[in-house]
Amino acid sequence: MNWLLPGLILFLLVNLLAGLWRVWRGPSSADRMMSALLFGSTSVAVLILMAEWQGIRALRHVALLVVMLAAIIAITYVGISGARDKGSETNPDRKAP
Amino acid sequence: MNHPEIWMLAAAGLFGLGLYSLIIARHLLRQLIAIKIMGSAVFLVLVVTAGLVDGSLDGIAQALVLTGIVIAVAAIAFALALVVSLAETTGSISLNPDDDDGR
Amino acid sequence: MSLLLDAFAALLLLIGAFFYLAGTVGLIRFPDALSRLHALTKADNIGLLSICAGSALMAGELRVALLLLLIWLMALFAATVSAHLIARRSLRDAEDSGADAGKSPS
Amino acid sequence: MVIDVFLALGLVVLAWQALIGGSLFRGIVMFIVFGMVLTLAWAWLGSPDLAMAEAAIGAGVTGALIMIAYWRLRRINAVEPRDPSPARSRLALVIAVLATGLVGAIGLAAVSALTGDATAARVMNETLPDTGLGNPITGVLIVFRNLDTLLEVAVVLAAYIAARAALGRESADLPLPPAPDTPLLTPLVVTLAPLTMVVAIYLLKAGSQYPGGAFQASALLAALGVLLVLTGRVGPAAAANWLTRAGLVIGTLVFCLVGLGMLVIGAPLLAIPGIWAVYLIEAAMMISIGLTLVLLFAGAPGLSGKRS
Repeated sequence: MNWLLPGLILFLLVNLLAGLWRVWRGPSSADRMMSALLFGSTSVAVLILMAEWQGIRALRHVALLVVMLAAIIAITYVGISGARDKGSETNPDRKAP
Repeated sequence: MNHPEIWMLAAAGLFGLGLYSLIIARHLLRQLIAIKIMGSAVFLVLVVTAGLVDGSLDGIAQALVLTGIVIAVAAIAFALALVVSLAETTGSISLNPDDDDGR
Repeated sequence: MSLLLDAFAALLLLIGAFFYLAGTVGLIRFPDALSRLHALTKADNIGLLSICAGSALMAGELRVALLLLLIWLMALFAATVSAHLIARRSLRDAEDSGADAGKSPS
Repeated sequence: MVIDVFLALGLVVLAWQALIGGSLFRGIVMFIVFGMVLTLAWAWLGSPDLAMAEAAIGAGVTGALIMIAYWRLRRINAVEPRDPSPARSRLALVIAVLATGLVGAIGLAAVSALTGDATAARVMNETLPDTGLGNPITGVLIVFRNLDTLLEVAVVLAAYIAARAALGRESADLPLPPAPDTPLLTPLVVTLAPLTMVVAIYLLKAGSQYPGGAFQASALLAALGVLLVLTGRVGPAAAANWLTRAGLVIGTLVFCLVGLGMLVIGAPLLAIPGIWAVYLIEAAMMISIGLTLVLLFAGAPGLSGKRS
């Protein structure tokens, strides 16, 4: 059983970087924003498994922190990328419809 | 910590990448990201070095790096205010705009 | 009994990992942003539930289990709102740029 | 071993992606991802304190700050700089390779040279029980090297004052992106805000014995403030009211008062009289640092209840 936890951690990390390919590649900005979701779910699982493997309970608190931050980062992305290409062409003072 | 060499090499790589980008990048935001990454490399060296002596991580080094992380965000926030103010006044996001028009 | 419990926990962890794999495959292979979003959020959250359950069984403590439950609920909630916002943004971008829907200018 | 290599390599690849080539927006996204992987790296290296700070500040607040600056620069329509000439790149490459070699040599020399006992850490671990604290990091920050920590709170305050000075009077209110209009935001804020505060206070309280403390708690509060500003629950105000001003200085003030108060009763400067003083100072620091970071994000001197 000793290989199970590190094996799963490694597997999830590989998964994470594979998913990052999509963030890197795009093509739409929505794909880039998905990095927040990808990390929100995968790194939490990694942290939970690390807490189990290393016997550090506080890593579960880190996981809770990361979950709460994922929503904040996603909202930042959406707020900023939504207005990012409007500035030059249309009225910069455009309010959200 | 089992393999400090790996982290030292990664820190060296991060520092080199950051310095390279700091020199060649013109966009001030990119330069700020470069500085932040160089800082992270230094933090890595500090924490890993402090972890060498008795195997487990050293509270003094961790406290130092914790302070460093907060100072770094304050410095970045101030630098970003400077960048926005510079862009509002001069209309440029680079420290040497002459180079951009010259070529 | 303990062996059985451990085996069950390990099984849950493996199932969780499988769902993560499914989510990533969907993220890479699906043709458009909305279906990729769909694959990522749904599969990953089931995977996280399974991993939380397996980890709670391994720890065998009530407070750890409750903390993991809280983490999962927060993840579910955060993923719901984030996915909703990203999907709306994606649709609005597609409307704005007309025929070039989904193409990033960068 | 494999996980060490994977995380370290991932960091380098992400830094490369964040810094070189591609659009700036992608670079910023990659930088935020870099911060998240660094969080995992600290966790793997066995430091939950650093992982918490990195997640909240390194990835969360710094990422949001850079994003909002990017958005503001786009609105200003400033001239985007072009790529540099190859000649300069070659010189930069040589310098960067030299720097990489230097840092690598220092690191590897440290790995091969340093063995044995850490005197400072041993002395600290021996005296830590006297302070009533269980977490060595809080011990260093508040008891053993508290002059550093006091100066740090002052530096964060100075960053706010300097940013205000740099932005000047006329641009007192920097623009913010419109809040996303969706009915789901209200339940998110209503759930996340109280929970974040509870977790922040828990981290503050737990910080005396377990990983956590004022910095992690303030980082979490700052992230919550960023969320409130972005969703339009809290808006920038043209001037700071007395409550905001008090919040900005309370960390420095309480720390100084406790430190100087020790002189009055004949103890050394900045001696910490007991565990209650640690909690008092940490709570004040949490409020000050969190509030300052939110104000720096909003780019305004103060905050008002609702964005117009």
